[in-house]
Amino acid sequence: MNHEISLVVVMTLVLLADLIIGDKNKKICQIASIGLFLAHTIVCFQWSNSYSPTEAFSGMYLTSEIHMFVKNMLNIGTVLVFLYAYYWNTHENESHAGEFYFLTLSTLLGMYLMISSGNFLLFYIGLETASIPMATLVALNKKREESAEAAAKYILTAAFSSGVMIFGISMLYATCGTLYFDGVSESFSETPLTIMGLIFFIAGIGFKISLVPFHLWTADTYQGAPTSVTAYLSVISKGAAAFAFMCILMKAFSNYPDVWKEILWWIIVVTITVGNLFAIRQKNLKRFLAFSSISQAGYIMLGVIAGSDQGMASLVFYTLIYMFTNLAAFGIISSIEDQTGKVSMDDYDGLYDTNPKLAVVMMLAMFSLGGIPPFAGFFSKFFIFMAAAEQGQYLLVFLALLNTIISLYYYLLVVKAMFIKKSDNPIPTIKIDSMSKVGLIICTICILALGFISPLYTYISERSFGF
Amino acid sequence: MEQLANLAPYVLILPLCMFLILGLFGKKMCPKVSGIVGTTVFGVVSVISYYIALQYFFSGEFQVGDTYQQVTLFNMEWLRMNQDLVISIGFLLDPLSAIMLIVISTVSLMVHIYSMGYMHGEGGFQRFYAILSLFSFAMLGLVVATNIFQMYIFWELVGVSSFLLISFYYFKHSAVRAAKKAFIVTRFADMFFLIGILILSYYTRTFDFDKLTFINEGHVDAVFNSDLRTMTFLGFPVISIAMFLIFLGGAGKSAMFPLHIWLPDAMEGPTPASALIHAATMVVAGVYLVARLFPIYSFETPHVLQMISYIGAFTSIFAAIIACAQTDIKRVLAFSTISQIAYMMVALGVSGYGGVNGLGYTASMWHLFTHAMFKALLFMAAGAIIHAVHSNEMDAMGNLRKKLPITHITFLIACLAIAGIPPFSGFFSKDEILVAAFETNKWVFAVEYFVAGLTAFYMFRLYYRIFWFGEPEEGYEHEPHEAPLNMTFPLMFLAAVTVITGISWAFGKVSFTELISSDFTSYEIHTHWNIALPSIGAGVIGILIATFLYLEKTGRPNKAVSYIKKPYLWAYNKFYIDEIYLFVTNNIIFQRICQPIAWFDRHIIDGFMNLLSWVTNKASQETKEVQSGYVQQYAWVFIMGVITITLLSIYL
Amino acid sequence: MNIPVEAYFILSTLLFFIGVYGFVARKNLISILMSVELVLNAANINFVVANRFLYPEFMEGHIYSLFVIAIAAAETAVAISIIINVYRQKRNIDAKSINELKY
Amino acid sequence: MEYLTASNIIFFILAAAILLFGILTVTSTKILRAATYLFFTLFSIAGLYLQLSYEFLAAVQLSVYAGGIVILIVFAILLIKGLGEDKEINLGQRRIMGLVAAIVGSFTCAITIIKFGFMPEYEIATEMAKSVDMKLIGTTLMGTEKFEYLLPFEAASILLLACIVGSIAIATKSKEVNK
Amino acid sequence: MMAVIFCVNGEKKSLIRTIMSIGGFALLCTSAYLTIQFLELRQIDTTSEFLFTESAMWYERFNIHYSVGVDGISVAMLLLSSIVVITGVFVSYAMEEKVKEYFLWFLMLSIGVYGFFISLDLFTMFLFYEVALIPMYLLIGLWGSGKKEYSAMKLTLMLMGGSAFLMVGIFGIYYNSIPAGGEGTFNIQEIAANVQALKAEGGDISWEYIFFPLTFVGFGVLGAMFPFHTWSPDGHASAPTAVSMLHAGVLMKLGGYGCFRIAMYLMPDAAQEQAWIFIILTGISVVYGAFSACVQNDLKYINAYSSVSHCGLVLFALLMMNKTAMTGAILQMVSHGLMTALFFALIGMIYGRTHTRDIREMGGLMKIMPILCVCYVIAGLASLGLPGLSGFVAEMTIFVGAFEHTDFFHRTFVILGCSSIVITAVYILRVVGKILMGPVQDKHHETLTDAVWYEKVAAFGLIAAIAAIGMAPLWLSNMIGGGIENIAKLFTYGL
Repeated sequence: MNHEISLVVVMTLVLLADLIIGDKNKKICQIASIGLFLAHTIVCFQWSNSYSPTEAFSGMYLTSEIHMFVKNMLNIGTVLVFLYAYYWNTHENESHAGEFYFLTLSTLLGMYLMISSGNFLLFYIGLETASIPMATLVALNKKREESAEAAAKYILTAAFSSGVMIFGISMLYATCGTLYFDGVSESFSETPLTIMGLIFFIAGIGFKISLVPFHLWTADTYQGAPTSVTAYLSVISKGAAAFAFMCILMKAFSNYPDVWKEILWWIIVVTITVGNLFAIRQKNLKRFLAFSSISQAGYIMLGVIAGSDQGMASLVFYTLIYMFTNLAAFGIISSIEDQTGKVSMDDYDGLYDTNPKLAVVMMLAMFSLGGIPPFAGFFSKFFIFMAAAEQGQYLLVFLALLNTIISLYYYLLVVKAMFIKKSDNPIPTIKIDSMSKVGLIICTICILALGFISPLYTYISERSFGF
Repeated sequence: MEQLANLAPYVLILPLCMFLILGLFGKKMCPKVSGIVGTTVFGVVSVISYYIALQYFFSGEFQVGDTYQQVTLFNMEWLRMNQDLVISIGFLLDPLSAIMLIVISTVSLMVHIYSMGYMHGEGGFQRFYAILSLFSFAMLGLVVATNIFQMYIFWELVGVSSFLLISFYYFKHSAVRAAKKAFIVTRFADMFFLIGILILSYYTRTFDFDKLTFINEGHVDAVFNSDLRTMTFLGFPVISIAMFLIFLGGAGKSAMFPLHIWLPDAMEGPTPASALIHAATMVVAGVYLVARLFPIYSFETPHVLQMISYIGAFTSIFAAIIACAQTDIKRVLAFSTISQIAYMMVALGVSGYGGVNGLGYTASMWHLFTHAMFKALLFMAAGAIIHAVHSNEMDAMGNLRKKLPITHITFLIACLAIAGIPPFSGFFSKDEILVAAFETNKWVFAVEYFVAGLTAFYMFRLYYRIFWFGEPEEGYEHEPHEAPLNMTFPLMFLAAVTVITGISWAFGKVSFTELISSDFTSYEIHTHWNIALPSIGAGVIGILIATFLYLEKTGRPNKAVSYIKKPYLWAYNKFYIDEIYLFVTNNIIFQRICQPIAWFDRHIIDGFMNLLSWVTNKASQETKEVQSGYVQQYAWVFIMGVITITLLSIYL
Repeated sequence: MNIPVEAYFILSTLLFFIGVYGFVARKNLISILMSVELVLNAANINFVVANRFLYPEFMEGHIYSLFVIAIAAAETAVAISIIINVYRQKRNIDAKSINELKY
Repeated sequence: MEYLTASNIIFFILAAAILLFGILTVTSTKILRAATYLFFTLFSIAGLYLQLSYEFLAAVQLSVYAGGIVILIVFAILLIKGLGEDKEINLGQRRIMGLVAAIVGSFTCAITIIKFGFMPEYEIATEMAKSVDMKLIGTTLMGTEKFEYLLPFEAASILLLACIVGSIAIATKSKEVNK
Repeated sequence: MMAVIFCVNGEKKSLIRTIMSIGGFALLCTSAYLTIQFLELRQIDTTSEFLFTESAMWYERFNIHYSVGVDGISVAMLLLSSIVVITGVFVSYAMEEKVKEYFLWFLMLSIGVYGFFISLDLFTMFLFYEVALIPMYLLIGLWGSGKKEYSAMKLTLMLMGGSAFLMVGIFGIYYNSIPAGGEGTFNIQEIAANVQALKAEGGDISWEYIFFPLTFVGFGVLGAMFPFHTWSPDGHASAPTAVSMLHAGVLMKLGGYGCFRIAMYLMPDAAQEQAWIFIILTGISVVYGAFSACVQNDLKYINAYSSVSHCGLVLFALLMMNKTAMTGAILQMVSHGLMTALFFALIGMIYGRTHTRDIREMGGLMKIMPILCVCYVIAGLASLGLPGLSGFVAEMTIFVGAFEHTDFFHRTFVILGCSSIVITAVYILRVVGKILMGPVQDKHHETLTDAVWYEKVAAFGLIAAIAAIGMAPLWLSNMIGGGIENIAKLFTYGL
């Protein structure tokens, strides 16, 4: 509970800060917000080791060390997003900077609840808390038409998908008689109606993780949203949803794994393939990363389908590394977009000649996303495939691996643009602000080092659970 | 023995060192120095090998009774394949290798000396000597090989040095083409040789000659057990296959039909090289190979031996006919070489094993020896002539007897020798071959008899065209003059050898049968005058016809040709064998195999990979309508996805 | 004789798919939003009916419906503000016209 | 005929009203009318809740949904200039797509639901229905025991706060907007 | 131990050429020292399978260790790599553009290669394998020539495709080799022991039949096995010289080494059962590559196809599954590595002067740059298997070994393989004849200069190595013999 309470306190303080000093000195207000959240992040680390009840509110709220780890992870990711957003907030989004922090934190709270929920109701509320304010975040960039369009698409699809999801939950309720996960787990039986409920439910959460065919909003929203929000959406929100999804499957549907494994199998194959196929043709980098993140979501689901403790460990590990990697990419994109307004892949031609450091970081991110050793992405991919292979899903792993070839192709396209192509009109040498710099440095270090720090994985895997 | 064993390695090491020194540092030496150094060192090598050979033959140390023993002077492990099969580099001394040592060192030394004059002033003089050293190294290594794989190793080295020498004038297209041809054709034959070795060694579990050819109670024993004799592959006995394939290797090097096509073209190389490699030494490697494995051929696969004799007979007459129609003097000599080597093959083919039965074997080796001498002589003389008139064509020559007296005399001696006129050495060796053939196979004998006549004819045609016949129409560019001493000395030396061996044989001073025989045991033979006389007759008739046609510049040759126009044209064009080869390589191998494969690779295999990427890209482009930008469609896909999954997982 | 509980569920199902139809077929964003309300209500009916007839001991479905209503309100508010935002920029809330972002 | 009890008839009427108004909501060509039909639909649903003796829920449905959301929507319609007068034109292709989804989907769901074979407990249901009073709802929402919902309640409050903040943030005309 | 040295070297950031060449030289010395040490230890009858082993726990959950060690085969491969790396450095001495980046990537490539050869752990091995692959993309894409972007992409993707196969194979091996009640391991030796134990207990080894082909194909792609070889011609043609050298010379050997060390060592039963499929494929690639090389006009294409043919022979020999043939395969790897590196180096030097690689546009270069051309001829002779040079030793060992199989199928393919030596002669001589000999084709070429010192160092170094192996092959074949025996004994006719 401490995470949530602390976060609520921080949120309140941020809101108050914005109210009291927001009009006079926006910078201080922003730094205060970031600082507060940073404090929260650090404090949370303390708790995750000392205090870990497993249940609160009589099973409404569940937690364990792995939950706390994931929450900490999300905190770190959010801090990074804040760092990147700082420039945007001080320049373009000055008038709504306070709201930005507050809304982001409230979605984070939603994710906390989603992860820790022990009941479909709390899960639903968490999910909505994570997605409705997100829509306003997406719409925050009021200068650009796309922002509003993206937000409209997002909120409508979100509403629709939450409708589908609660319809599914209602069916589960009708068949299982309870909304508590453990209760569902006990009374779950393999009947068509239950399966249908489950599928409707998966669709709802699949929307959040952007699994195919529930993914179509993703690209549009990512492209239209302010880059920091896109980063947040693609990493934090997705990671939290994936972990929550796995938790629910572990807790509520562990009795009949074959039922959802089969469904998931096809969803994974389609997700990875479609994500990759669509990514190939993208020219806008944000949109490109959107599709890339769809296929990454498919890889993350490999951990879910494994359903073992190893699956969970590798899922968390994957998400962690994916977070740093993708945030590195988004850090570059947002820096460049904020300062020059360029997001097209063609604009990145010859980036290495003008901005070598940015290009190298971007390249590391791309390689890591593509699963190239010795960068962290390789390790996470290896482990998640291993987790799936452990359950005998060799064919699935193989298909996923074939898809990594396609994904490598388009990641290399970015590398090619930056390093190999020459441009008549390259991006001028830009100086990125110190906040983003810190963020990028952290991400780069993590990309380079996380794979080699094996105790981290051991830590995660000791705390993971499966069935 | 000890002493020889100590000396033996130098036979191989010295030329190798010379090759390395001249090859690496030749650039920095002045040509003359390199020539002298090369020649001197090879002189030392010659001395050592003479010493070894003479010690072997005459010290008595290596003889048990009448039989010469095979001794291995040294043998070091070079590469171990498995427990049984070991490739060693060693020095095997027996009459066969001793004779070859003499032949090679003599001819090679002469060529070294000769080249000092012939190659004088040519670019790449040092290179030439380097390759000569390499060749000498390889050839010596080949003949002293203790195992068949060592032989193969040096076999290849000989091939490559031949290649390098033929392509000595690398800026000439024809030389490059000839070199390529020579190398590839022999390589092709070597492949069979290799496969033969592989088969043989697989079944006998050894490479070593002393095991392979070990004779025990009239059988090649120990390694050829009865299981092996009955073993077949595709219906043929494996041993026969192996031995035939090995022979094919030898046939390639020794230019047996139909693998002979490289040899005439190889004349593009410098003449001394032709003399050494393509007349005296390398080309007889095939003969040597068959002789080396003779016990196996003789005991295990007599039918292969018979095949060898037929192939030899055909090649000898075939080449002799072509030789009659050639106008390039080196080509005439080349075809003559083919024909003569085929003679030796025939001799081996008709030979039996042991004592007088092995007359063919002795004759073959004897002919090898004499032929090496006089053919090298002929080539060097031809070189001197070419040197004088700057052309290979007969038409550019004539009436040179006054201008090149030494060359003239030595050339004449060689011609008489090859034509089989006593008392020159060629007569005796050829005579023995005819005797052997007569005793075994009358058909082969008949062919060889005819060839003897033909040989005399074309050699004297050559002789008259060069030295008599009348000066060429357009005259000489500048007056031809005799070559310097370092070129004429080898001529005289070899002529002397030709004469002396012949005479000493005639007077019974040296009997070849004492030195070399199929079982290394000496035996006695006598000149069979009943065969010798007709063969002299054939030679004389050939000479007379040539005299009639070519002594003076008359219209007779053309007239004669007009009688046999078609055959003449065929012979002149070497029976179009080259064209057939060209057709096969260009039109079939390149056009029908290589091009389609390359096309297949680019378009089908590579195309498939490109197709994959194209399909992926295309699929990506085609599916973009799914992402139409309409939120309602998104919802539709969403709900249809849900329904589809439901239907699939519940009702399927 | 009571109405079978399935009848309620089928009622809600029909309502749900009416909503789906509306979402897919309507022209402007506000109509789409209204269709979403129908979808949410369909789910609500399910919860209430299941609670009433199948599992009446506890008030899970009942409470769930209450929350759904609350959240639906919040969602609608946000959606409408976004739609107004769209309208400000495009002067138009036609669902067809918001497809700048595609492919 | 045994179905024709009073409550059943009420159910049939309500069900018919719900479906009818629902269909009208999604098909009417004038958007303001559609909003009105939506109001009626929600109203009928509230009636259904009442019939199931969830008075509080019905009240919430009426006040929040019919009273709040529909009014919000109507405001929006009126705010957006000219929209109220615009004719809604359904697009052929969309309609077909929607129909396909709706028909296939409802058949699938309906069949699945019917096949399940629910075991309703009407007696207990009627029994329990009487005990649902405001106090119970209050304690349930505020309790921390099992089947009590303090945490979701608080979470929902934060959600509402966030939504308010967010809505305000994006709905206010920022100074720079000058597209 | 070795790895530390390599890694330290890799992390030197101040990359000017001298440091590179000193580093490369240090590397060579280290390898040579290692070789000597190794031979000494073997001399005094150290019988353990691997020497200089180090092991450190890495990922505990999966029992992944960072464990390294060498046997004769890896020592040979390391030696090869060091030679090729240092000559590669010398060859790219004149590199002008983005030198630092170039050498950084080059080093990364070398680290991958070294790491691969010393790894005893499947995971680290795979890691290094991929580390070695990816620098190729940028090396070709940035510093290459011709249609470099296409080639680089194709090469990377195809090799990654191979590693996709491989990864599934590795998972399969890992999970199926877990002994009953025991813990899975990535250690190659332990896996091999587990698999043998499993077999001895009569356990189910049918999984081998699925994962052997996957693994073999996975490595086979890198070993340019037909029909997965098409990355090779384009890739090599477009790569900068030193990269071609390292790639063809060392990286392609990763394929053969992997097939040997992983696919065949860990799954010997399936290897025996399914060898025939791959014998057909590799047999085809031997002949097919040679025939294709005959009609190419680009020097690098010729050499690339020749590599296909030669590397096909490596795999072909491995599949013969007896000690002699396998020894031949390893010898062929070393030999081909050296001579193809020499080839590419020379082609690069020639190209650097004439600015064309089309053999139709060149001629008579022997006159203009004799040293380079003589080196080229030597390389060609090595390639066509001239005794005294390394190619001969390798090929003969392979053929002798391959001949141990008496059945019709094997015999046919061995003879097919033998025929490649003739075809090799054809295309080598074709090139030699066309570009080195004959009259000078292009007047502009006459002003060109011969090799400069660093080029000479590179070429002579390689030639010396080739000749050293060719003249005295016994020590090398003895050195690798021990390693091979360990694997060969798993097969029916292995020893």
